[in-house]
Amino acid sequence: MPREDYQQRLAKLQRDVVSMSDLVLERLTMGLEALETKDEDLAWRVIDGDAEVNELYLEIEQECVDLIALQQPVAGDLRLIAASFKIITDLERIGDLATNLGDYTLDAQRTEFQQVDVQELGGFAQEMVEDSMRAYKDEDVDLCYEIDAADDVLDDKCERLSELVIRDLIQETDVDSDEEAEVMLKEATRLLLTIRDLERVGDHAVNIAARTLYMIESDDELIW
Amino acid sequence: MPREDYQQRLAKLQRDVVSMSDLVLERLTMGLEALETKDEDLAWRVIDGDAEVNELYLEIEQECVDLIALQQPVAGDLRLIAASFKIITDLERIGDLATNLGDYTLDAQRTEFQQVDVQELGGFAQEMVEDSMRAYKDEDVDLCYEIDAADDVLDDKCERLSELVIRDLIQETDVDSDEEAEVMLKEATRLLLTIRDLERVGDHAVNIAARTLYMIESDDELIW
Amino acid sequence: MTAAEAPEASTTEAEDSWLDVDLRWEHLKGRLFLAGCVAASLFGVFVLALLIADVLWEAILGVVQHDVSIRTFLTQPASRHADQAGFYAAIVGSVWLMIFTVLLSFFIGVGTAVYLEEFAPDNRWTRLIEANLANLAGVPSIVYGLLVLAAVVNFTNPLTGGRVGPILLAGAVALALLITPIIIVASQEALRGVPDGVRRGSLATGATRWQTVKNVVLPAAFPGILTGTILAVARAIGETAPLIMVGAILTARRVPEGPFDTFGSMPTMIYYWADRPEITFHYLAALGIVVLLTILIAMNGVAVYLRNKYETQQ
Amino acid sequence: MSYDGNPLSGDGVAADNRRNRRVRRVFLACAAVTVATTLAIFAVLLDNAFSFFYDSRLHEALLGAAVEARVGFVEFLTGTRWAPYHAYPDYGVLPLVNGTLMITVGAAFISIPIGTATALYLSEYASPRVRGWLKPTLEVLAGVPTIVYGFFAISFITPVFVRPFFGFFGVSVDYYNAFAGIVVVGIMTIPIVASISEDAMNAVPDDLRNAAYGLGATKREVSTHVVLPASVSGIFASYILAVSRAIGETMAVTLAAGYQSRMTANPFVEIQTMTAYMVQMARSEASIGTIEYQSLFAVGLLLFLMTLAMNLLNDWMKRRYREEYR
Amino acid sequence: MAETDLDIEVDGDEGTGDSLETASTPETVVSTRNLDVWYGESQALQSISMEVPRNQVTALIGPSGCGKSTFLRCINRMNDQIDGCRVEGEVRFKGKNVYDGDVDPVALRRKIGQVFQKPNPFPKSIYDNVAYGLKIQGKTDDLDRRVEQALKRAALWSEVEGQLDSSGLDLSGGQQQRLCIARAIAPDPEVILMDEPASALDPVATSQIEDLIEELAEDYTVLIVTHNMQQAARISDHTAVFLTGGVLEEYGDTAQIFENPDSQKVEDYITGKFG
Amino acid sequence: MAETDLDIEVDGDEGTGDSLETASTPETVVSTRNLDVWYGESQALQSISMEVPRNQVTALIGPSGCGKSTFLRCINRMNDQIDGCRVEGEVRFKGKNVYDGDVDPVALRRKIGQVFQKPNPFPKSIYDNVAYGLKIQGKTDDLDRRVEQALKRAALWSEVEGQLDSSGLDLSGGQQQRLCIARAIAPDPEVILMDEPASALDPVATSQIEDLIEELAEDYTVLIVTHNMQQAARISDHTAVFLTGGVLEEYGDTAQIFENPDSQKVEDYITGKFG
Ligand SMILES: Nc1ncnc2c1ncn2[C@@H]1O[C@H](COP(=O)(O)OP(=O)(O)OP(=O)(O)O)[C@@H](O)[C@H]1O
Ligand SMILES: Nc1ncnc2c1ncn2[C@@H]1O[C@H](COP(=O)(O)OP(=O)(O)OP(=O)(O)O)[C@@H](O)[C@H]1O
Ligand SMILES: [Mg+2]
Ligand SMILES: [Mg+2]
Ligand SMILES: O=P([O-])([O-])[O-]
Repeated sequence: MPREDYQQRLAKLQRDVVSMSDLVLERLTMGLEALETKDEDLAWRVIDGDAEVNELYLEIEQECVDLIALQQPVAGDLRLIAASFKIITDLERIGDLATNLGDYTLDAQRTEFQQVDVQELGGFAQEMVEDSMRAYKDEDVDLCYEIDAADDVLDDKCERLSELVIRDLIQETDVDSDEEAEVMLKEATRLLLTIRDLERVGDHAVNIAARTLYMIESDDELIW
Repeated sequence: MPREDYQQRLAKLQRDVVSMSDLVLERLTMGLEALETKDEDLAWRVIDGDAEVNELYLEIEQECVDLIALQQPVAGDLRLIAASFKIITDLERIGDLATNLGDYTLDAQRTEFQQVDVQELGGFAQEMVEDSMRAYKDEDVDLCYEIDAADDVLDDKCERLSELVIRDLIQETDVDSDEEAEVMLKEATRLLLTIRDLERVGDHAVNIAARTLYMIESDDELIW
Repeated sequence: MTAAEAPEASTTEAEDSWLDVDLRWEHLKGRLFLAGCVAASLFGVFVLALLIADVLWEAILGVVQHDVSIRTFLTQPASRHADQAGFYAAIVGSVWLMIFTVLLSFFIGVGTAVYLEEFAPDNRWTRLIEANLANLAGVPSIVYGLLVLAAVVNFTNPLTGGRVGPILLAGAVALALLITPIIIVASQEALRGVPDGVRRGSLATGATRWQTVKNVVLPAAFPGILTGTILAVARAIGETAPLIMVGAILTARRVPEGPFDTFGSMPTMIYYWADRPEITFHYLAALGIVVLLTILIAMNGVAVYLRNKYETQQ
Repeated sequence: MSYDGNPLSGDGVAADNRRNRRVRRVFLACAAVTVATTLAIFAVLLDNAFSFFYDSRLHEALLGAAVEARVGFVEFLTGTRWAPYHAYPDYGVLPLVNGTLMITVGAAFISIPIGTATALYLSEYASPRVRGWLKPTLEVLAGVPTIVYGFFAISFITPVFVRPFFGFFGVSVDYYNAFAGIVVVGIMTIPIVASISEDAMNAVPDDLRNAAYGLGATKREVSTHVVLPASVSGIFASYILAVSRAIGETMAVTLAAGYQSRMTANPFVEIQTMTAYMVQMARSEASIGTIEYQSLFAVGLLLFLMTLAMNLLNDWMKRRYREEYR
Repeated sequence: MAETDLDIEVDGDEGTGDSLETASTPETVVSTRNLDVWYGESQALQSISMEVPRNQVTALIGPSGCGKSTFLRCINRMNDQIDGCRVEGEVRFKGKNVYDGDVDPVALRRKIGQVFQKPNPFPKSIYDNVAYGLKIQGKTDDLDRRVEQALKRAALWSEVEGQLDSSGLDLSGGQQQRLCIARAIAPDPEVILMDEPASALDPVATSQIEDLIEELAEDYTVLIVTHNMQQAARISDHTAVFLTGGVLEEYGDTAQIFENPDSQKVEDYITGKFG
Repeated sequence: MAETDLDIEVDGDEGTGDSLETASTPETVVSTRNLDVWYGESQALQSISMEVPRNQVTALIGPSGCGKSTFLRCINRMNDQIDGCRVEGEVRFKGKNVYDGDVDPVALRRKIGQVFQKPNPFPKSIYDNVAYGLKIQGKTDDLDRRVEQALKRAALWSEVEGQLDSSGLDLSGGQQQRLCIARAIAPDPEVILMDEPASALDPVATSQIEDLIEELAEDYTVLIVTHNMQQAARISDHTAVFLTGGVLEEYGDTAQIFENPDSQKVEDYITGKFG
């Protein structure tokens, strides 16, 4: 088959994107774990790990540009490159969100609002990202649509949790001191932001699915 | 000069990106105004206007793909297209953030926290986006660096305002009822999210600047 | 070319392993081979020089030693007496022959070439004509003479019993038959030299075949056709055998008065003189050759001039 | 919008087309003349040669004239004595064929090696400047009328070169001798070999030479390994053409080699070729219809058939090399 | 042009062939229906049905020997010049089957200009080159203006203005090709056929020709064969992909063909996975 | 290859020419220094200084007539064949100036193979084609194995295995070109020069040749001239851009040249704004 080297580079591009997603997902897991266990070391590792993601991001982006500049891709090949070009932006953003989780771990005591199950939410969002990358890797159309549906579930979950946090906050108005109140408020804020961040992780998963769908079928239904 | 049609399409692409940014900025202005004036009509217009941005986004993206598939761009031309391809993602996201502002208008009463000057913050973020698009249009390297610097200022502002909100909330613990408390909390949440959104607008402006810098000088300093 | 001799002590380590090939023997063989080729090439030149020198030498000998008058030679017809013999009638005969030969062969030659190159479908008949042409071009000239002798000269009118006889026109027919294939081949070459793209360009513009040929192809090929024709006529003018077969008068004592008159010509005259045992006639032959060659060189000069002009135009 | 009628016809076009067809017919007629020529040669030669063998023309025979055998085919083709004027005439054509072949083969030994080497030099070695004068010079050699070569033979080759040189070795050389004929015919066919071979060599694409040079071949290797094999059919075509020309060559051999028909392999004696006999016959006073006179056509026919065979062979060869590099 | 490119409607029905009953909509200038072409015994085109829209550039691409040139030659019946070439099916020019008995190919070619692979100016002056078609076709009124017009349209006028009398052969390759284009458009045909018009030119001349083709499409219908896929992508509005065996595998909007072809074979061909 | 592409170090100092004192680093096989070439009175190359790295593909691109072929011919002294061609400056092959008096061009060419624009197999059998270079260079031991080896490297073995005795001219264009590559690499040269090796081929054959060139770069240093910018982009590691007048305008890593050239002229040339 002609243009072997080029085909190999395309395959490698796809692999690289997948390994970037692995890296990002790993950091997301670590971020969630750090939040859960209040493990500052882990949090630092998440935060410092962002550099690696960013590097990989730049490298893959460069490879996309190289491929476009040097190989004149068309049709499916071009769609793969364009999808990868966009997907890595989402992955990078998910990486940033993981960094946020690390940040929250460092700032927060995480003593209040035990009833808010961030882990479950995080797990759900993470699964969406995993699914989207699986769709990308396996060029699975159905999965793309599933992810879009899952996002609605996630959004619901987030809304309910946010309400829960606020309701909790109101119910626990009997704080001892201003300091304590401040801590609690900050805690609540952080929690709300965490929820928001996880919701965004889901959004990015949908983006990835949308791009993947476009790549496979050149169907822009999910891209808004 | 050869390839006239192609050159014209490139110029038009750049113009289209700029007009997309105009559209997005206009919606940002409208969103801020809606928040300020609690004008629900305006808010709805902002929210509904998102469709237009998304359409333009898809159209420009398609044109980028067309240009890559059909015209085999290299060097500066390719960098322009790649930059546009990424920048419109940022613009679209800014458009979404404007939509958020509309949403907040609808939900919120905006009676509390008068001292938090969201308008000033919004104006600042908006200016950053304008600058970044000017840099893109005029291929202005210095401006790109300025925007990066401005983002630090914006981040500072946001942090200070967030603290302010939380402090306010604590100081005003003497709420009459649970309902009132809930309203106030929701208000605070929304305000915090607004601040967070405006901070993100600034981030996107930096992204645009970074892309522009890369386009002009192929210098990836600002891209993280 | 003495890489192998490694003149200086090797300086860098790269140079040690550099082009470790011994080619002395190869180069020696090459030089010997070249020497052979050059010698062969010069042989032709050498012979030509000898030939010209010989002819000139004999002609000068004739003029200087045997008092052959150049003036008499150029203005008098042939004669039994060497001192009165001239070349005039032969020259005129050859000029007449040339004119009729061109008239008879040019249009048929060019027409055939145009037909074959521009109109003919690629079928068996066309291929037959082409093959036939290649063959005609190789038929010995004497055979054409034989053909005309039997078909024209000996043609006897069944009614009057009158025989056509060895007339000038018969000679011209023989020469025309002889050079028509040459003109055809030269014209074909010239027509082929016109790029096919030009033809298709014209046809695609909506021109008919003939419009294409007339307006584009023939103007472009004309210099080539003309050159070929001149060279062919130059060939005809030196031909002897067909004229002898046709029955040309070997001793041209009389200027022919028209195409139906008997005739002599330069080459037959030369043959006659050269074949005579008397030495003086020999010198006359040499002088005749000088005249003949002069005319030939002039014609070739014109052809070369035309060709060069044409080639620079392309 | 619909397009009615035929948008694709017009009066101007029809007139142009009619003219085109007329012109085409005229040119076809021209081409027919060339075919007629060949047919005429065949017809006339056969017709007259028939009367050499059977005492009446072929067409007369076909029309019912009496046929009486005069000379047998076998006698003609195998007889070793050619003496038409003798009191006891013999019509064995072999001595004439012998003369012709002697000249032809001898000439080939001169023209083939020299012509091929010249062609190689011209196409592979000569600088444009050298080529610029050498090639026209050879063309002049080809353009010199045969009668001039004949003169050259009897005024120079025989007296100045052949007789003194071989005389020195004790060989007696006739005034007319085959050797002089061989030399001049050899010389005059050099340009044929050189020019057609060179064409064939030039037809070898430069790419091919460069390929060999690029592999580190020397010039000689390029010439002998690449150019020669690649143009071999064209070169052979030139040889055949040269031979064909030598067979049909008339005046030079008539003047150089003489009028004495004999079966011999000695190149230093007078011989007679077929063409020389025909010239001799045409000059004679024999009257039309006599057996001597009709022998002209029998020999002519044989000559024609020999050259025809050569030409067909040449044509076949030429076609092959033309097709090789398209 | 960019805008137009975004708006083009793909004629999506050419594959079916059934809708051709009402053959010539105003938009279609040349259409073929079940066109088969044989050279002797071997079939070069197989049942090609295709509609070429007016005033657009339609590119024909495909591997070597797939019949692109053959298809082009069918349209102005230049195939008539080739012995052993046999055509079946219909080629309609403005609704009329050009292979009908009453169609004169010479007249047809006066409506359909052609530009060839190698620039082939006549060995005449620049002026005479352009005027040639006009003279042949008897359009000799106002000759100078028409010649100037054609040269201007071919973007050559400014370069040759002062030297109309010099030979067309003295021009550079790219200029010669533009001269040939001027010659083809001078008698004002409706369709221009081009068989790899830039393959003998260097990149700069090529891109001039490409620009010119895009401009010509404002006034003419242009059909262009090219070996260069990128060239087809750059300049054409519609692309027809022929594949080996003389099959029209896919025909549609150029952007669609190059971004998202329907046929997997076409995808493989344009991404270079072919063969 | 993708990884390599990302890691390549650009030799950034070829412009200065001063660092050439210590000419042959192990990485540089061919280098030129202030190379000027004239044809008669007209200068075809102006002061070219450039270093060609070992075992990589270096592409030469530029507008027509800018001297790419001339440069290539200087390296194996094929310019010696051209009358009126005069060379000044240095062309170093493994540190030795090939224009030194004691260098035999015939010997030089045995170390530097060449592949031409049009496939030019000898009219001999496939086997003899490949064996030719080996024979004249006296490398006749183990001939069969060497021939097989070369054909395998040229990715032709599987296609011609059973028909080594049939003529090289019977192959298709792309196969012929691979045969020529096999012929060039059979005597195991160190450098292979290619002057537009795919320009006479159709796209499929072209992309086979391109693949092959990339593979060859593992064992040989490949210098390739191409008119096709995209081709240079696809297959080369380094690109040298020549511009009209015989100037080496920019030389560097291919990705850098095509994404972010230093010279504005190069940018204009590769984006097609040139001329
Ligand atoms: N004059 C002819 N005689 C016989 N067969 C022909 C002739 N012209 C073309 N063919 C055959 O018809 C088929 C199609 O040829 P055509 O020239 O149309 O292909 P193409 O697509 O134009 O190829 P290319 O891209 O090489 O120009 C080929 O198989 C070819 O061999
Ligand atoms: N044999 C020659 N004699 C005279 N001038 C020559 C010769 N070969 C090339 N030139 C001139 O030298 C210059 C460079 O030619 P060269 O062939 O090296 O260019 P190129 O870049 O290879 O062009 P192309 O892309 O057209 O092959 C041109 O101006 C050309 O006219
Ligand atoms: Mg074709
Ligand atoms: Mg070149
Ligand atoms: O750009 P976002 O991180 O807000 O999705």
